[in-house]
Amino acid sequence: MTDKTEKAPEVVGFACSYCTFKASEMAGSLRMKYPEKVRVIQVPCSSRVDPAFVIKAIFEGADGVFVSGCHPGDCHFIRGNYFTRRKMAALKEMFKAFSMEGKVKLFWISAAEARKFIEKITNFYNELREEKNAGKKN
Amino acid sequence: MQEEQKDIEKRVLVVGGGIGGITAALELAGCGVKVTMLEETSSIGGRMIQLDKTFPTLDCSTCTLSPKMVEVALNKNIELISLAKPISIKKNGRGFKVTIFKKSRYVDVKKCTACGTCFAGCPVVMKSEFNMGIGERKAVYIPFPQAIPNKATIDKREERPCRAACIDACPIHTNVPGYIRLIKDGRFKDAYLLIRSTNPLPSVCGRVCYAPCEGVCNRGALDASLAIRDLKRFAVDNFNIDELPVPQVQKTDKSVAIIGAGPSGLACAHDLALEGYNVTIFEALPEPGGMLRYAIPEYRLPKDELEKEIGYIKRLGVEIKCNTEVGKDITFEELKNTYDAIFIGVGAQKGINLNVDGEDLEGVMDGLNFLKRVNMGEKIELGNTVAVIGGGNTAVDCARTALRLGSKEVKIIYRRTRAEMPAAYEEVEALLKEGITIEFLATPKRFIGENGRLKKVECIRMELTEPDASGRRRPVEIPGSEFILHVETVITAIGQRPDTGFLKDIISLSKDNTIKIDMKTNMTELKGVFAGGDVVTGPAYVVDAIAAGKRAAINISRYLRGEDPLVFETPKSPEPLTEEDVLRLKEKYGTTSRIHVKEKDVSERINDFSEVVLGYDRDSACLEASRCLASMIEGCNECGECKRRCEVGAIDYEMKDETIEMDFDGIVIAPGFDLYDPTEKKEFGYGRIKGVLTGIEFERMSSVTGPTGGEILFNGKVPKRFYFIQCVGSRDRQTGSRYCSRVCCMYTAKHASIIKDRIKDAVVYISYIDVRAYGKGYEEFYKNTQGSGVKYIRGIPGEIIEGENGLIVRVEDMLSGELSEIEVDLVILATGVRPKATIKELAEIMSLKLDEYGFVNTDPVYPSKTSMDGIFVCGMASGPKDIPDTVASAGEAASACMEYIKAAL
Amino acid sequence: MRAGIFICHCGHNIKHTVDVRYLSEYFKKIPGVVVSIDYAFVCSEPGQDIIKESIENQKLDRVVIASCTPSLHGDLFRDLLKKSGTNPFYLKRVSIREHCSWVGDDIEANTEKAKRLILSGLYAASHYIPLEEKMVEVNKSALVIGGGVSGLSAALFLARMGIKVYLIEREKELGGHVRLLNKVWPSMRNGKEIIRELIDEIERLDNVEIYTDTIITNFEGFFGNYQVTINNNGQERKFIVGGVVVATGFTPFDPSIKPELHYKKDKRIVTTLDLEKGIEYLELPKKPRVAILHCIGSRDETIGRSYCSRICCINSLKTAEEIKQRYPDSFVESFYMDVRAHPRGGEEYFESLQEKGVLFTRGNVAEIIPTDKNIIIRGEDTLLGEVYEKEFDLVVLSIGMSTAFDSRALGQLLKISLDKDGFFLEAHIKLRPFDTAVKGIFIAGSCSGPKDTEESINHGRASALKLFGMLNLGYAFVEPFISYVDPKRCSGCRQCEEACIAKAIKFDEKLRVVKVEEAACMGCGLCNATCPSSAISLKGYFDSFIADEISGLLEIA
Amino acid sequence: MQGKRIDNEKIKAALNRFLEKQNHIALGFGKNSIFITHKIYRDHVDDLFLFNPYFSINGATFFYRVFGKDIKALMLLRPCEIRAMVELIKLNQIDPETAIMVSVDCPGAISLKKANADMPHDFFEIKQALDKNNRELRWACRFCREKRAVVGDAGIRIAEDRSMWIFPYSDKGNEFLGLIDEETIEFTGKFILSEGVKTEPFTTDMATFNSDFSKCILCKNCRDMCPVCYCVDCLFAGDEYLPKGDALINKMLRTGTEIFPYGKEIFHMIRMYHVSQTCVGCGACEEACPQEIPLTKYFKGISERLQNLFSYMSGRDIKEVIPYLTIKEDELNDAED
Repeated sequence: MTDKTEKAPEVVGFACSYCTFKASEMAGSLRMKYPEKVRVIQVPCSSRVDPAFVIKAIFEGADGVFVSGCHPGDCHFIRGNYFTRRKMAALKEMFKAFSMEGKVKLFWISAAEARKFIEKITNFYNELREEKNAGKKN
Repeated sequence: MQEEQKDIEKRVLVVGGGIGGITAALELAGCGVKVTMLEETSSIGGRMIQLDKTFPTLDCSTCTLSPKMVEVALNKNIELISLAKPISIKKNGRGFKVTIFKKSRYVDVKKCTACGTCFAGCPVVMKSEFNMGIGERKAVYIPFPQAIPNKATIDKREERPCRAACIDACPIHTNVPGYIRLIKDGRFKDAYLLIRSTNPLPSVCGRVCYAPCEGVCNRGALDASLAIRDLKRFAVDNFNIDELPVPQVQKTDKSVAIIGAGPSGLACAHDLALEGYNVTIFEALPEPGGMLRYAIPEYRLPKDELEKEIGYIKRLGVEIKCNTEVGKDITFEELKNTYDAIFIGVGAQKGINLNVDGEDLEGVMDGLNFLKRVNMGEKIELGNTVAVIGGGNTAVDCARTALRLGSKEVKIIYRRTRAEMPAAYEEVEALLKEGITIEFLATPKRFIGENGRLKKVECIRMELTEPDASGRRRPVEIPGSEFILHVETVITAIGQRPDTGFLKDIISLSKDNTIKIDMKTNMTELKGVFAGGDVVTGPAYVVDAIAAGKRAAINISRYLRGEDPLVFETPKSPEPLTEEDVLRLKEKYGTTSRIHVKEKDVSERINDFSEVVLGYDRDSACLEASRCLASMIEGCNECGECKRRCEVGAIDYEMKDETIEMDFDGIVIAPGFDLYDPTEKKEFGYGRIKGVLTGIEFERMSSVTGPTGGEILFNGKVPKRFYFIQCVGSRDRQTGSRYCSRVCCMYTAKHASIIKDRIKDAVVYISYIDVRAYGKGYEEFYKNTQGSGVKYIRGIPGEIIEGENGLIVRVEDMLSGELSEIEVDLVILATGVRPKATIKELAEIMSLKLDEYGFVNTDPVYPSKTSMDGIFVCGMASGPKDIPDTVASAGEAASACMEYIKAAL
Repeated sequence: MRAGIFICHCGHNIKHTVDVRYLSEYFKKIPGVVVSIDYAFVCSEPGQDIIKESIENQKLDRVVIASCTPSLHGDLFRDLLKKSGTNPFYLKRVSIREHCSWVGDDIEANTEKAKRLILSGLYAASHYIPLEEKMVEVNKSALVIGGGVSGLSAALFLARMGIKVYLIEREKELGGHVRLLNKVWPSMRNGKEIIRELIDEIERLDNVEIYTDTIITNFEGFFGNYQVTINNNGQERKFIVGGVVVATGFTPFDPSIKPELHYKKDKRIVTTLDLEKGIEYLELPKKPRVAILHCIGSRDETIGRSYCSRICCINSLKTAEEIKQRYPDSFVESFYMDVRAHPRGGEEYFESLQEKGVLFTRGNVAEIIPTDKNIIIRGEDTLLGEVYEKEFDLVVLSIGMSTAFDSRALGQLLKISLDKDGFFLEAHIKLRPFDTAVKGIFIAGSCSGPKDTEESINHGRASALKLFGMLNLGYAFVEPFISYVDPKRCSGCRQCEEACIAKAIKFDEKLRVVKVEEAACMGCGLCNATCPSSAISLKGYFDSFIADEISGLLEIA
Repeated sequence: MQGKRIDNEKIKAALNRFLEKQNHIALGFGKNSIFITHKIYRDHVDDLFLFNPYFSINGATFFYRVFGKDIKALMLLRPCEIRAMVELIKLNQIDPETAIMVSVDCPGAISLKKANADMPHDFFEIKQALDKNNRELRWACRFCREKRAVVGDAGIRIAEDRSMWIFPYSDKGNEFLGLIDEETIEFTGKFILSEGVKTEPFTTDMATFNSDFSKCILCKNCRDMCPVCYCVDCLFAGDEYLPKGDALINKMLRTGTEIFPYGKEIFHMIRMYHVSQTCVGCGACEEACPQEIPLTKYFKGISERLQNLFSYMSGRDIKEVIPYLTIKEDELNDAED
């Protein structure tokens, strides 16, 4: 938006209420910065994320989608994130087949890991930005 | 149903907000009991929230505990009282009457939004308890982002010794105690930013302010007032203004014209620009700065300094149009049509005539005009003898300037005495040092010239009358006391007044040419036209002009937003200390003398216009700052910064500690534990040798919520070699604690595995007696840790000494029998558990029996039963426990309490 | 839809980097938005009044509050909606402080982000349906499985609190292993006595039915309404309970698994449990030499038991003390890896035995050789680094705990999981040690891992309290955010049932659709994401909400 | 391996014996006026074809959601059809007691779309015809993962010596074998069909996808003819992914999109994910597509890739749990990015 020479990627994230969304809140209260184009949708558990959401987001214009939950073993719903892991691994494999690997990411970010949250999403954003602008130049 | 209703009305007191207390409270609340939870600190969470990860699953402590904490906050059956503890308990039938002491938070929790603005501004930096002193926090703080209640707390421990009269005396209410505290702590940049937050021209004020603060400084009553202005200058000099970022602000489409680029105009422009308005300053003279540039001589305020300040205001987006005189180059009407608001800050720049004969002679000149010409770089020949008429700062400036221009004999003629001189005390001192004399109690009668050029001044002696009704002693001539002075130049500096000719017929002016404004709104009779500074008040000081500009900016902004004007309250007048105060404080703090700022040598300085005052060096600045009475105390000193910044008005210094009485049917205590302080174990050198830490300190060091964000750093480097020592203060007769602390083996293994995970090439040793990995999954965790390459050594080191490249641990491996010296970077002591200090207090008021170590006595078959019927204990208070055991014991205590109150039916 | 949008400045916190005025103007133009206001502090009392008035005067049916993160202010706004006469679940809170104004510097980009966030909030809210906090009836009765010290404590507590309790025990007698103990450390009271006290107390209460020699044959239903079928000594009985406490305890490790220990082959080799019957029957010489071997069946990966049994070190110490008491001139040597005398008073006990002359030798025994005369023990002292060969008259094996022999079967019946060692798996090892994934079923005592008597009592009572809290009122509040099945859309494929962690989904054989047992649902939404046609969906997080939320974030608005 | 040596007649006889019972039916291949096609036998089998050279629909497509009629159905179908049925049993769409599934070694088939009624119906003849003229072999058959009759309750296999055998794989299979008038003997020979073709993991890119699917008209025939797309009410019936009516107009206005039909990428991608673990790669979708979109390439390719991730194969074993419904704690440890 602000930089006219560069196309900024749109990133949508799904964050579980108990860990990653808490981490994002903490990142906010610590005034850490991350790209404005990264926006987070809160879900009760990462296992609520239907891969269809990810597909919808990608085909409605998101350049990247991340799903983030509690570390394996830490799920508030005991095992929810293990299911997320299976589903997202499969979805990533599917995107890989379409040569779109890198558009979907799975993170484990605990409530205390505000820094990890920032690092992960900023790196993701930067990767997407490079890709998006490299594509434009060619 | 009837019975259940009764159940619901039951009340239980839970003392302690750690994991034990939280579990017990939630369990009880879940059974419909009304729970009151007391927590001594400002947030619940206890020790567990300080942990980075918990063994054996290495899951994040915050993740698992914070939902429980939130549950406590949301549960309608739980009333959480933080900063509170019971101070007396009386048995009342089967129930209890409890008196609770509630320490005040000084923050209205209903209003606080946890935005953190207050602690960003707070100048008092303290060690963070949450981070075990490894990190810092402010005196107003939220201990950690997940705190419950998530509200700020002011850590106020004692009353401020002084009245902070400085703040009240300052027209812009600079947070003097705040920045002095920061200078004292060596945080010079923060000090600058704090000054900057209210003062747009700190460099100017740090040099030429008349410092009303110093006049009222309460320290003055003990010995000598603080060198507040010089300290300000020190902070300014230590900061490169080029590094000051231009904050991003939301631009508005409204524009403001400011007439006059003097201090009031600049201040007004600065504040308005920060609000997002488009500001243009119109200045008649070739350069901005007004009196600051054209009246104050270079040796007091170097032009470079002024340039820097104006440069920043320009960086904020303010446009300054010089050589543009309103009324000549552009009409006032034009401005009014183009801009949404106007501020007039043209100052008072017309000298007042003496009205004596010969004033038109060559060699008689107006002081302001003289200074202006000098400041514009004009070379003026004054001759060897110069007389300056007047006793104000302008007169002093003229005299000292004359001296620097090469005049040999400079004399000031003043009609009153030294005591009445309005010029700054130290300016007069400096002047006298430089060899300028003052003719007191004299006034010129006429100037005598030859060929139109001044030759002599005829003066007359004066005397002061008895004080009149207003207390002023008027000077009156002594008839016949005329005398003659031979001078080549006379400079008159007896006062000045505004030059507001361009406003004639536009705004009605008063007799002395000043503009009348509504003092409440700063607006003139014309809508949208504001004024401030000397043009309103008549000649005054720089800081008054700045204050006027700032006040006008606030109301201009409100006017443009269509809001009601802010009515400025009459500021509190500076309060002096009472005599008793002075005596008490003298005794407490002793007396010191002011550390004077360095000045340039007289012989050197009178030859040119280089700056006279040289400023403090770091050490003397810190030393001088440490004299401030408000900085003597720990914790909040009520500097008012948070109050000023808080937009919801949540800060309330007047809040008082409370005691409340409540009735309960049962009590569960979960006060938790303290950790052993290993200082007394001299052989490990804790507190003496850098690099010897306790386990919990390491926990904070390695925690992602800690000060380093999870990076393990020591002296700024990543340490590679670690030595853990278990059973420090446990299983140890010497320290009087024969018991096993139950958690240290595992938390050490956890630390070791965290290190192995984060620092791949780390070498980790663990000294142990027995590895007590007894819990579910613990043994496996221990084995994994061992498997990851951590070296377990059976035997506790005898000594730790400082070596060249680190710490040397002397240990005998009891398995191999070898005595070895191991060099490491960090030694971490797995300190054991001690009964919480408050258990003793609780035991006293609750008549509980304690065991030989100070843990609460219980019965193994009724693990939460204390010696007092109806009071139940859980967690570490009844002996060391790990988290699952604490949770289990809390559940048991809650169940016992339920049984107790059920039986009461 | 009549939506109201309330944008908070949070003083400078939001306003500073988000153009709130622009946003409130922008949303006025969005169809369906009736009110769009920006205000300094929406959470303040005047701010709340504005919302309340707007709801009342403008008949708002959706309220979007763009302010701080939803977790702040708890239920404040939801209660406000309720007070204003709207369903509180018509509220959508959008975080434009923690997730926007505080994390970005660029005003333009932040404003754009806030716009998208609010827009997606509005889109999501447009699909909202009113929800209610429902209550379901629960049976005020409980099943306690296992009559050991943990189960007895649980049963006694529940009964005292007025809950009807069915206590079942697979053995003929109540009391579990504590009943077998001569002295229970640290009180040193007789185990039978402790158990007797508990049983007496229970028998005094008229709301406990005790079934010994009983197993569960069938178990169905959900929290609040479990149908249990038991087989009591051949007779079948059925009853309904609200919840269950599982306290099936453990089975002592059988050392005959390791033939090298010669257990049961040689009378002079006994276990600590055997010794609880007394020492006399062993006919020892006057000055017996006794070896106590720690960690038998614990910390032993060769037999797949890597865990520590937690109690055996203290048991060894107790045994040593008993021998020393009976035979003051005996020679007692304890062979150990680590002495885990961690319980309160344990360390002191350990020290006192050292003082009494019990020898502690670090190092596992390599070989036990029974001879006619005595038993030879060979091993290496890891502290001294010496190989030893010593002769003893008696070898005591300090055995650990194995999982109860019927854990696996019971787990399958109750649909609760086991951990890798075969103990029951808790919901969270630290903070929810009694909970299972299934609502209303709790685990207590050694069935979830080795525990001593005190810890088992703690567990039993604590889990009973948890259950009591759930059963106490006779009804339970159901979370509003739980799953819901549209029976017309359900294909009955039972994928959700298979995946459900809380086992809250049940298949209706007649209608061939699934049903959510509302009281049991945890509200994670896994079923929703698993169902290919989203016939089962999580209230508050319907597909339509999230799908439109995505659209709101990405559309060029 | 124990089995029975059989021929067409013996099977027919066994079937007839099976159909003697009330409520017993059989599903196999018979002949309509022109082509060999699926046929239901109610009480007597006359024209039974074990091998069908044409592929039109997957037999499982119409044989699910049969419950509670006490019907027992015997299926004599291709392995891909049986595999689909196995998946449907896992998905509780077929009562396992209802169906006795007998797979038959498959020589491959040609698309009914391109067929003249000139194909032979003997295993070897079909195989020969297809081997000779590779053009006509369907894409799905060419890359078939499992042509062998090793799935279901029993399988009819062809040996290298051209003899025909039946092997039981379950109790139900044994039950059916009981109806065959033949001794169970040990089979020692070799089968003519060997393991399926191992293909490289499917890879494509969005440009190819877009050009391949550009012709899609969103008729959703592919979904309707998919044997494992069993939902009674499809996700795409709602407005969340494929908006219709007001929702569609809203969407168009909001996004400014003018492309019509809207959302076909989303439709195919989500469907691809939905069937990823259950797709048997039969290619029925492609047969149903009026626009000749190479659907099999995508659906089969993606599903095989995703099944490999969990070492799963759809329809292989009734006891295997569909991967999305179960987890292991220690797996996919590199899934986090």
